[in-house]
Amino acid sequence: MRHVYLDHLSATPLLPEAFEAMKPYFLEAYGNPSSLHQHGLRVREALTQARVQIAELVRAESPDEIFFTSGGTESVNLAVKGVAYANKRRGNHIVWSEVEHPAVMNSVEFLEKEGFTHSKVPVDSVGRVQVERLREAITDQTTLICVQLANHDIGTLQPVAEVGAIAAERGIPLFVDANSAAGWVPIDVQHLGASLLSLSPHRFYGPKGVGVLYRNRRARLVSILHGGVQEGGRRAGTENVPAIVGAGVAAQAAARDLESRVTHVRGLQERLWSGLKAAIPFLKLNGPEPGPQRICNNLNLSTEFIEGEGQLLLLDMHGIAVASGSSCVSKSLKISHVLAAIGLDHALAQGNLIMTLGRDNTAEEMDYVVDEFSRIVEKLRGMSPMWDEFQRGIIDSVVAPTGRGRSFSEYAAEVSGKAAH
Amino acid sequence: MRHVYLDHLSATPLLPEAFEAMKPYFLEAYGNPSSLHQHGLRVREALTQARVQIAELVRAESPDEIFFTSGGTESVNLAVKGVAYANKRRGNHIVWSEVEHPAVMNSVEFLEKEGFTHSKVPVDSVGRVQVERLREAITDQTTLICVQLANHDIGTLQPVAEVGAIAAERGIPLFVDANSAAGWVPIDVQHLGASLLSLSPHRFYGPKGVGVLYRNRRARLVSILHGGVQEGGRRAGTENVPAIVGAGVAAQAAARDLESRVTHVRGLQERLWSGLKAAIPFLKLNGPEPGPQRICNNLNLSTEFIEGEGQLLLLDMHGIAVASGSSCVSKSLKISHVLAAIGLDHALAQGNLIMTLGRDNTAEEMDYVVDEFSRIVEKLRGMSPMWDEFQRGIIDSVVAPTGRGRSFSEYAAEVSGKAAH
Amino acid sequence: MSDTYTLYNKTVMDHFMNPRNMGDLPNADGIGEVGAAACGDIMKMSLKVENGRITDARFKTFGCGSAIASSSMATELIKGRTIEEALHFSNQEVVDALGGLPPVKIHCSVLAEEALKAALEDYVKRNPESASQVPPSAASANGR
Amino acid sequence: MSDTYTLYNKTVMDHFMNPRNMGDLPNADGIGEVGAAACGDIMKMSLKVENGRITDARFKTFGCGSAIASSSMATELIKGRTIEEALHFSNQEVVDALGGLPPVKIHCSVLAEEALKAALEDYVKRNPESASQVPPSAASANGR
Ligand SMILES: Cc1ncc(COP(=O)(O)O)c(C=O)c1O
Ligand SMILES: Cc1ncc(COP(=O)(O)O)c(C=O)c1O
Repeated sequence: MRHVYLDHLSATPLLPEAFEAMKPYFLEAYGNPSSLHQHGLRVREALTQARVQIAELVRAESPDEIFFTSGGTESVNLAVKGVAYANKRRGNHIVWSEVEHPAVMNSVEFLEKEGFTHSKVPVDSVGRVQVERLREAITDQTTLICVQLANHDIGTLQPVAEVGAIAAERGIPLFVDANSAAGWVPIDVQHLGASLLSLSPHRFYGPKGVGVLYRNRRARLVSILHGGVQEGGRRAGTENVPAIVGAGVAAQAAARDLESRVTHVRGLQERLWSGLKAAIPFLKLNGPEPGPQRICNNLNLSTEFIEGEGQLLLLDMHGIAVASGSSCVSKSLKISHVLAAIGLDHALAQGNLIMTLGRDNTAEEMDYVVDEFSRIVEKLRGMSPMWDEFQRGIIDSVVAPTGRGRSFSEYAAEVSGKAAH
Repeated sequence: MRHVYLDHLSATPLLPEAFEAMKPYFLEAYGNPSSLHQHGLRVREALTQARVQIAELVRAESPDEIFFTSGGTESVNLAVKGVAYANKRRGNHIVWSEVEHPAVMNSVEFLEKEGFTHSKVPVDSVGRVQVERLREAITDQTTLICVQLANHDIGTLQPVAEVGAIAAERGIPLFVDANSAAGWVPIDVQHLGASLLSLSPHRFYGPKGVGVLYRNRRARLVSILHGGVQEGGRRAGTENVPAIVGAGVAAQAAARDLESRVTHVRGLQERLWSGLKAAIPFLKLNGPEPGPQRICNNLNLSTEFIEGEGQLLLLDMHGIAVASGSSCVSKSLKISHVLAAIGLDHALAQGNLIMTLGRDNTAEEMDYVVDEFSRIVEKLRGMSPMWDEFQRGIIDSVVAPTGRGRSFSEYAAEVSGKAAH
Repeated sequence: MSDTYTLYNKTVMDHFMNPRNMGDLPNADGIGEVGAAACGDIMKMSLKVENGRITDARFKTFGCGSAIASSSMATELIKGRTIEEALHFSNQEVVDALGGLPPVKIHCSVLAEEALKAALEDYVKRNPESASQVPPSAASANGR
Repeated sequence: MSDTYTLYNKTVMDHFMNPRNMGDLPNADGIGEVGAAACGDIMKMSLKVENGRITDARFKTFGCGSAIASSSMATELIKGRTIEEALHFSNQEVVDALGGLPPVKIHCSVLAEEALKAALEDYVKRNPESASQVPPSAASANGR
């Protein structure tokens, strides 16, 4: 059986050259960078180098603007809470978009309990932040604006530079969550107008266990993990040296190979989407069409009349690894809030599937996926009472409505006696 | 030149068997445990196994009581803040000892700014928490008691089980910071009466980038890093899979080898201390004498009349890696608050040196250290105006007072025109 | 990777991959359809009843792997039972026969129970004479 | 590990490991002792002065590596200077001659400057006739 990994947003394999660079820091150069002896000083140099490598990837002015954390989530928490707490005396209002990752969303909701206020900016039907609405949401209490670079679910590239210009005009720090974008989109913090920007190295062939926060020197930031004075006093705790070294190497490779990776992956994205579209009726692409508004490595699909987990499991049994934003797949038993934010019909949200591509995928793999997935959809539709009702004209398609009957969502609400969302 | 690593509290080399176990999780089994396909499910099993291995090391009732974080500091922050926030409606008072690690201290101080209150319990001259004072500090608003298992600086073993009994009696959760103890002291969370207990695998030959928090099911705990629902919703963020796997293996080895490691290291501790004591006059051991009140792998020394950084650097130039709690060594330019808490004379705090032993140290190494260190002390004393003044009877020794003159601290205060502490 | 890792145990995976009794029964004697809007599962069950005994059962399911497996297993278990026995059918039987389900997926087995009971109710409605066999509480408790 | 990693640069390490002019001067013409209680450094400097020119200098230091290196370097730099030149001595000379110090260690060089000036002050006190050479502001600014 072929193995096709299409879940690069969840995890990427570590780059062999990154692993090679990490190896000595496990058994041999095991020192703590806070130590003043050989063992400590040696690994300090390694951290310095990694900081330079990361700074180059995002075009930071200085490596001192790079902070290492334990991962994308911690970087987001540090940015959101660290800026909010640091500016508590100036104001208590946060502006953020409704498609932000749960790391942002739940950090903001935590702060709300602590007395902060916030405004959630809506997105359009492809998930793009409505910039004018964002501008209107800013108050004189606003101390932070949060907009992601690319959406983690539907791949929408956000108009961050536009937001950055507004932020600069109002003198408010802008935090850009680039956890799902870095490595796949060229990043220039200056150009974006980002005061803070988070990266997740394990999304671009770096190791797990390390995250990055870029912070412009002018942006005030307090620490959220308290303890020692590592990372310039902004992140306590013994540094995860091997992972930081790996992150640096992965960043260097990402900067070097960005163009070729993007070109390759964008080609696959187009091939896969046009293949699927042709082979499978009643399939919807969520988010923008492949092109300048969409990240190069993501396809977010909704297969009508069938549910996402079944599709995912059968694909897995055929060697194809994907993700899904359906409620059955999520631990919270709710559909992805991003799908809700773009107003996706419940039926389509339940049939959700996320395919994220990487540098090792091939054109043949895309064709294989189209083939296998067509068969799987057919099989699951054969089991679906909805498909049957659709064939018999009782319910109607949402993707390509015929006007013959109720939508699945209406139908489901009737069956269960509860509204579908 | 010989290399003698005596800084095991700062970092330990990774156990080769732990590294072997980790390896596949970098390049091959790189999946995200949240993923529902092969790549995700495979690593889920690895996490489950690691949880069992850790649970066994601390005798947790169930692996579900084990949470993985990014390190000792995060575990401490999660315990302190996570319990404080979770019980906000019941009370807002925290009881902690004045020798807790900065991770506890600074977490408590952060909470103070957020409206919590706290009582700092004093220690005796060897750093032992005064249990009666702790009992008195508890109020009906107290929702958390924090006491470490072993002190990170001076190796004092705390009367945790006694505190645990008080906590149980009052129905207050006890958090035990075992970051510097785990792997070197047998731990039984039941026996200690710990509701929460933090571990730092890289202190017992596990990898960096992973920490552990044990939490008894009955203790309420909310998350402090917000985002996804990893770790039962108590710690958001993609899991650091390889490090967690390594932590599990290291825990298993620690449980298996605990007795032999302790026996070996305790022997070295005694040999080293008696060697140093015999060879070097005016040398003070801080904390309890080696024995049941002191952790087996720590010697905390104060060399009178000379400063700590110089000792550390010269030892390093002779291949011997140690730490120091002197102010010149700390990034904050303050002496360790633990040394201040035990009322150590300023002169002795400045001459501080911390030697922490590990399983690979040998008796010959101890003898080498005694030799080299004696020469280094002699060299530095030769440069010290204090030593000269002492020889001439102008100032007096604190370690072995002769009653001939003022102490160095008085003298230093006079020279600088400022109080020494 | 040499082994195959699965989200569900072997039995569940087998019933998901190779569902038993999938489809509709032509001329069914009772049809029930239920759903849980929150998780987006819909299950439809059709029964054939002869002499007060379920002789055949079919399902169609829109839902996750464990929903499909639960319906498959429920139809297997129910065949051959009397109406009264069937009215005492509990989701736990499905869970046990499947060798367990993850905690968040137990509701799938509940849905299978509900679909079966809705189909039985439909049967009773169509065959009022059979109602005498049915304790009144059982029939109404599961009606919707 | 093949290379040697050092906290300070080569020059600083050299002056720390092999300090120049360490010791006391018998019959010193000026002795100064200063300290920074916060960091626990104490520096003592002894000077030999002939015809208004520093002909020899010695130090003793209780302090960290950079404090020792700073005093060693300061004594090297000061030898041969006139009293007036010496009174214009600044810690930056020590920092530069050492090829730089970490930011948190700059105070060590300041201490070296202060020790020197305290020794000069002592010399001036002992030799009031030399005071004419000394601009009054310079002497008092550094006195304690
Ligand atoms: C946009 C975005 N933010 C934050 C995160 C959280 O990252 P992690 O799980 O690596 O901590 C993710 C992960 O998918 C993401 O895509
Ligand atoms: C008692 C104690 N608590 C907390 C910590 C913090 O651990 P880490 O630096 O691994 O995050 C340490 C580290 O030395 C410690 O000894």
